[in-house]
Amino acid sequence: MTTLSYRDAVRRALDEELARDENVIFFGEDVGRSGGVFKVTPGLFEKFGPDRVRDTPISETAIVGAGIGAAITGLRPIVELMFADFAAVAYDQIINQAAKMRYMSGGQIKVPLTIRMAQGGGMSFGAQHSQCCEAWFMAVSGLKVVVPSTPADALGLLKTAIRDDNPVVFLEHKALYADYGEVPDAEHLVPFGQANILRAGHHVTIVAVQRMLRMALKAAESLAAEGIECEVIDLRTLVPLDLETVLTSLRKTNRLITVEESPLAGGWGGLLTSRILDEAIWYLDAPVVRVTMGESMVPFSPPLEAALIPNEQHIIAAVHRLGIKP
Amino acid sequence: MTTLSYRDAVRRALDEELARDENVIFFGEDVGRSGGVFKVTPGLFEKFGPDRVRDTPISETAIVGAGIGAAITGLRPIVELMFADFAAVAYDQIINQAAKMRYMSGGQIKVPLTIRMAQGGGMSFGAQHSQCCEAWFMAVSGLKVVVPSTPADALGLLKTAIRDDNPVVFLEHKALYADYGEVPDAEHLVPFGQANILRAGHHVTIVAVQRMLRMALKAAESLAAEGIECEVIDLRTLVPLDLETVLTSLRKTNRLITVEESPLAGGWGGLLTSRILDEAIWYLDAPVVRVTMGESMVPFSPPLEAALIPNEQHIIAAVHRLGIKP
Amino acid sequence: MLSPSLSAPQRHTMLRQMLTIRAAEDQVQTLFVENVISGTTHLANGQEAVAVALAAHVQAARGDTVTCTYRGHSHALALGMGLQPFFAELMGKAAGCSKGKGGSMHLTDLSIGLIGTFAVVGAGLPITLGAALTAQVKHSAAVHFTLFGDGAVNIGAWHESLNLAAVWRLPVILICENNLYGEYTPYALTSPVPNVADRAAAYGIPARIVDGQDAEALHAVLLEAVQHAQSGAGPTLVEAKTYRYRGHSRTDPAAYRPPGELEQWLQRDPIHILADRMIADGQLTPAAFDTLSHDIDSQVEAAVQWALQQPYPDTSTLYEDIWA
Amino acid sequence: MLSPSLSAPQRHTMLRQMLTIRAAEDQVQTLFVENVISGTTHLANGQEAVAVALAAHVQAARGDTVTCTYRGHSHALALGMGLQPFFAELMGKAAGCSKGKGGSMHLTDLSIGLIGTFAVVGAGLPITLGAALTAQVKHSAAVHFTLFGDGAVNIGAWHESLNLAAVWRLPVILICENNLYGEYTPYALTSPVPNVADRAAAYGIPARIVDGQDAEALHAVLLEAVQHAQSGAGPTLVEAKTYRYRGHSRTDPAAYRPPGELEQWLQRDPIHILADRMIADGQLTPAAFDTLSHDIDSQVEAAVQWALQQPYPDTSTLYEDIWA
Ligand SMILES: Cc1ncc(C[n+]2csc(CCOP(=O)(O)OP(=O)(O)O)c2C)c(N)n1
Ligand SMILES: Cc1ncc(C[n+]2csc(CCOP(=O)(O)OP(=O)(O)O)c2C)c(N)n1
Ligand SMILES: [Mg+2]
Ligand SMILES: [Mg+2]
Repeated sequence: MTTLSYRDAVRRALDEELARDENVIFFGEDVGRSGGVFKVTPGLFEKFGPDRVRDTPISETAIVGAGIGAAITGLRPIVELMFADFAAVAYDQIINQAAKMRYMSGGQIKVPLTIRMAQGGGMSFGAQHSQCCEAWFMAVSGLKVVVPSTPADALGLLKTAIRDDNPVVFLEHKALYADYGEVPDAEHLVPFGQANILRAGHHVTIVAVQRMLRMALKAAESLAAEGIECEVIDLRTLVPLDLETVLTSLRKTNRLITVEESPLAGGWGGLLTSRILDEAIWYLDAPVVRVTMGESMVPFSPPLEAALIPNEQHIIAAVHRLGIKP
Repeated sequence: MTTLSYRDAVRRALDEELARDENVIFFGEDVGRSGGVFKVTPGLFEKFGPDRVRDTPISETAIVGAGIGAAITGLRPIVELMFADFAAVAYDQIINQAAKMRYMSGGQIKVPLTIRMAQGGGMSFGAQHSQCCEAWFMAVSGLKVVVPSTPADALGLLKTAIRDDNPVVFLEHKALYADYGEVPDAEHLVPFGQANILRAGHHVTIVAVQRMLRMALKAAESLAAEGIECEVIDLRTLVPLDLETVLTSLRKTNRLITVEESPLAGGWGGLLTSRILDEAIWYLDAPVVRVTMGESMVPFSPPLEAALIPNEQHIIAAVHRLGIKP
Repeated sequence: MLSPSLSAPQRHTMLRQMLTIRAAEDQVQTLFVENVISGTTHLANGQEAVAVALAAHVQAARGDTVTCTYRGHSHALALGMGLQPFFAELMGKAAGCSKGKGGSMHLTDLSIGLIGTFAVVGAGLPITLGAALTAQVKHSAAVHFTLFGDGAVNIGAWHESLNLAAVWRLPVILICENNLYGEYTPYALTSPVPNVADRAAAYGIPARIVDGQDAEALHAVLLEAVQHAQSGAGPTLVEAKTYRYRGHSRTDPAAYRPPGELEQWLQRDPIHILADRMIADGQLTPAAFDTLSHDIDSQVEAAVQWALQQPYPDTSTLYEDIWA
Repeated sequence: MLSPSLSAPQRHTMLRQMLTIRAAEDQVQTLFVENVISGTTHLANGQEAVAVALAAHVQAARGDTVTCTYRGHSHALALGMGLQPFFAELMGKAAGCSKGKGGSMHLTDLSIGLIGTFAVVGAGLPITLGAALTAQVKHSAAVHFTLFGDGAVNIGAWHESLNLAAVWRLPVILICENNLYGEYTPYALTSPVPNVADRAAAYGIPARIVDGQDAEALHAVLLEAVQHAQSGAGPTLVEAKTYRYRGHSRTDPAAYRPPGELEQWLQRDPIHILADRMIADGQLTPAAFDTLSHDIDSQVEAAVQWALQQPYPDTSTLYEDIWA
């Protein structure tokens, strides 16, 4: 085991996969010579050279499109879109082209493309640099959507993404880049579609990812002092979605809270709860509470932003609202 | 009352609003001289002239952006994006700019912009010309999302959209253009946020919009013959969402089915069911069933497309699955 | 420019391909009117020379690829898509090139280098860049072609693609089929410069304007472009001045055309330009031309009949081909 | 080009504005380092001449508008945004120009014609087109300005906007602040032509390259462009060659710059170019310059102190300003 930051875990994954397979290439704005805006990728340009690690013009549509074309013709490109919010300028290439080309070609085409971007708030970046964008990509079929929460998962899921034969939207949370965690020294792959139970409990199931997971764990810690035991689940990937782990937990707790860093209409909680409602309504002893940002944009002002994004207090309030007692 | 097609109802709304307010302008690809790809807008160019009704280059980003800028500076533009699927190439302007500018400016800016587009399948247009795209716009806050199902609503909701001071995504269903219906002769405005109960019943509440509403009504008709009475609700607008009407119905039926022309992860049913689950779980006597397209793209092949998109049979099966008896 | 004439066999191939495309698309129109083909379709009658000149240069075995637009029947057939999978696809049959899932606007056949015909304007260009990137990274001699219309040059993807192709000196050939209209709107209403080629200077890349009705002239210009790309010098923009005889798509009667315009272009039909030249050069007789046309019509007719008899895909295939 | 010199009062205004911008941005940097301002910021030290030349032409009362980029402090202040709402906004205070909801990258003040500083590269251009469309439809004399960097010219929105502005002959002035870098990447790595202005021909519009450090030269070029727009002749592309002294944003030490480059540009500081000229023309003395600088520093300092004392917005305002 080594202690690694989330940032360095991402870099290690890129480094290992670039070294492992010469078909892996990587490009995006400022990712090469200067190591990226989030300082995630220094050294790769020097190590793998200008053919395989490239700086691009500010042309997200061309970046994603070139990634698709390279993927179709035998490479395994990783492209970076910097802030996830910018995926909006390349949205057609992502959701209409990358996601659908295999289907439209009757299975002839495969698109082993990884699209990396940094999402999320909490850093006073304002409304256009702070969004959690999972819902944009989940709205269509054909894209795997990955949301690593820990350094080990950032490493293991990114390596899996690069090896996957499908287009993968890989959403790093920018507020986690400086988080440290234990990472195996040996090759580490984390399969898609396996949620992770980070804390066991029997009073309520709390499902979250990324920065909200941190909040959920803090809330669970506080609640434990009151004698309320929360089961905290990290979904890890949203497509594919590991419903089974959530259902198993629900069979025990009979209560569900989701914590989402997005507007109510734009999170993954609607999908999750509707699936549970279809398959397992009888397990529920209480309303499902989605702790979200409501109807909102992300304000710049630090205290406003802090009030908007779900935190420990919001989660504790939700648990109390459900009337959960020790 | 006059009988009008959905297509002509849209044109009447445009015509009336262009005539009523000289600040209303309208532009898009081929909408002027040739009356539009869906033949919705003939005559407007001739009537209102090239200043107010304009053909544009194939530049959706510039079209939406110009609509935003004109809206901010005092006009009430309507822009057309033809197939809703193409909104993907202008996604940034829609969700990052139009939707957020008022908020980011602390309320200084208003964006009275209507973005019209034609969505939906059932016409063998393939994967990139058949999507229902509501979820793309609901994923962020700041956009009203309107989904008219009848000629009268197409007229009344579009007029309301044009007069609204916020950006409105107005989604016409292309398979409904040739549908006829009664439309008031007098000025007709339909307010946003008021769902419509199209058929009363007490066994189950079926919520749908647009082409799926037609399917729901057919299913309700068939089920009535079995003695099962469905309450069929047309949401009309997804943002704002009239939860109250659905809840009132649920208090009576205690069972909910949604019918959505989209993949499971990309419909409005997840939001709806999660809100009901939070506010009214105790009204539910059965799982909520979402009748959707599952995980899928829209195939070209007519029999495949027909099998994919929810129809009367799928809905009847869902009702039976819930074990509803006369 | 006086283009060097091609050999008799090369000319025969191009003639045969153009006749095949013409006959096939005429059948498509009929099948549409008869409701055997549903949805929409975009025919290229009049533009066949571009497709066959292109096809003469594409070597799938070398790794070459092509992307084009929804108006892509001509390119697919010229590149070598069989008439059977072609018609089957348009009818939504299981035997279609894309198992019926694509349809007229989404033809793919990787075995002939056809990545796809793209239904979103401009979407194919950046994808061809990626294919060219593969060639560059792998140091292969493959050349990559992307086709688009005169209306497509105003969409952002077009610009980003020309720029990136230029900056990275990618082995790409960008072919504009300038048929004077984007849907129903004439070029001059949407573009402020007389030629699409006038925009190449903005990217520092060479551009050539060529008679889009003359398959041989096109062939020569594309040859230069291929050599330019293979030399490592990067992309070339080729603007073929051409015309579509029919409306934009099947519902369009093309009422926006000035009177006489169609008739003028019919005078310069690409099939007849080549055939006449071959007759003048003693490589073809009018009788042989008729026989050839007749043969091709029969082949096309046979393929249609075959496709008509094919089954639709089983609905069990609905959720297949989503994930690799 | 020999630009006609401006009057002494005009020069004084520009000098004062440049000094204000410089002093304010120096304070911004300090406040960042002290963590009083959070998030990110993009300073324009060295580029002030563009902002003040622009401001001399913008008449909000006539309906003129401006959009610029996240590197927009200079434009906001030159156009007349008060130092108090400016600093308050950057600190996220309720008294900010956008009630603290926008921040450094999203400054809006409609009373001075500032629609916004846009954080997505290229997003402001089409929005300015719309403002110009209003002017055209209403037959007003308003002129609309949009500013962008050298890196922005490769994004689709830029292309679509230049084309539409040209086709519709909109009263728009497109100003490129070419500061040699887009983030950390030099212009030549991402653009294949030497000047941004070289692209104007692709849209059939006039372009002017101008010394971006010389406020008067900029003023003259913009005057021409304004007259061109008001005559109904449409847009002009103006490329100002300039330089930012600091890195791209606060976290960037600008290690990618070749040694000596910054020093060379510091020799051509826009404030000193104008001040020296005024001194040579007898319109300013070194002592008066020092007094002016000092006065401005005090004003800026006072505004900072004021803003520091302002309250943060109440969390009850969180869900306000979403809907009109
Ligand atoms: C992004 C996008 N916008 C609009 C359309 C609708 N559309 C389909 S074809 C077409 C015209 C294209 O004209 P051109 O590029 O000249 O090609 P041609 O059809 O003449 O071959 C348009 C506007 C589309 N498919 N994609
Ligand atoms: C669409 C988009 N892509 C990427 C970014 C990230 N980004 C912010 S500024 C910038 C560089 C812009 O350079 P330039 O246009 O030269 O302006 P400058 O910062 O030099 O003033 C980039 C890439 C963005 N904001 N928006
Ligand atoms: Mg055309
Ligand atoms: Mg720059």
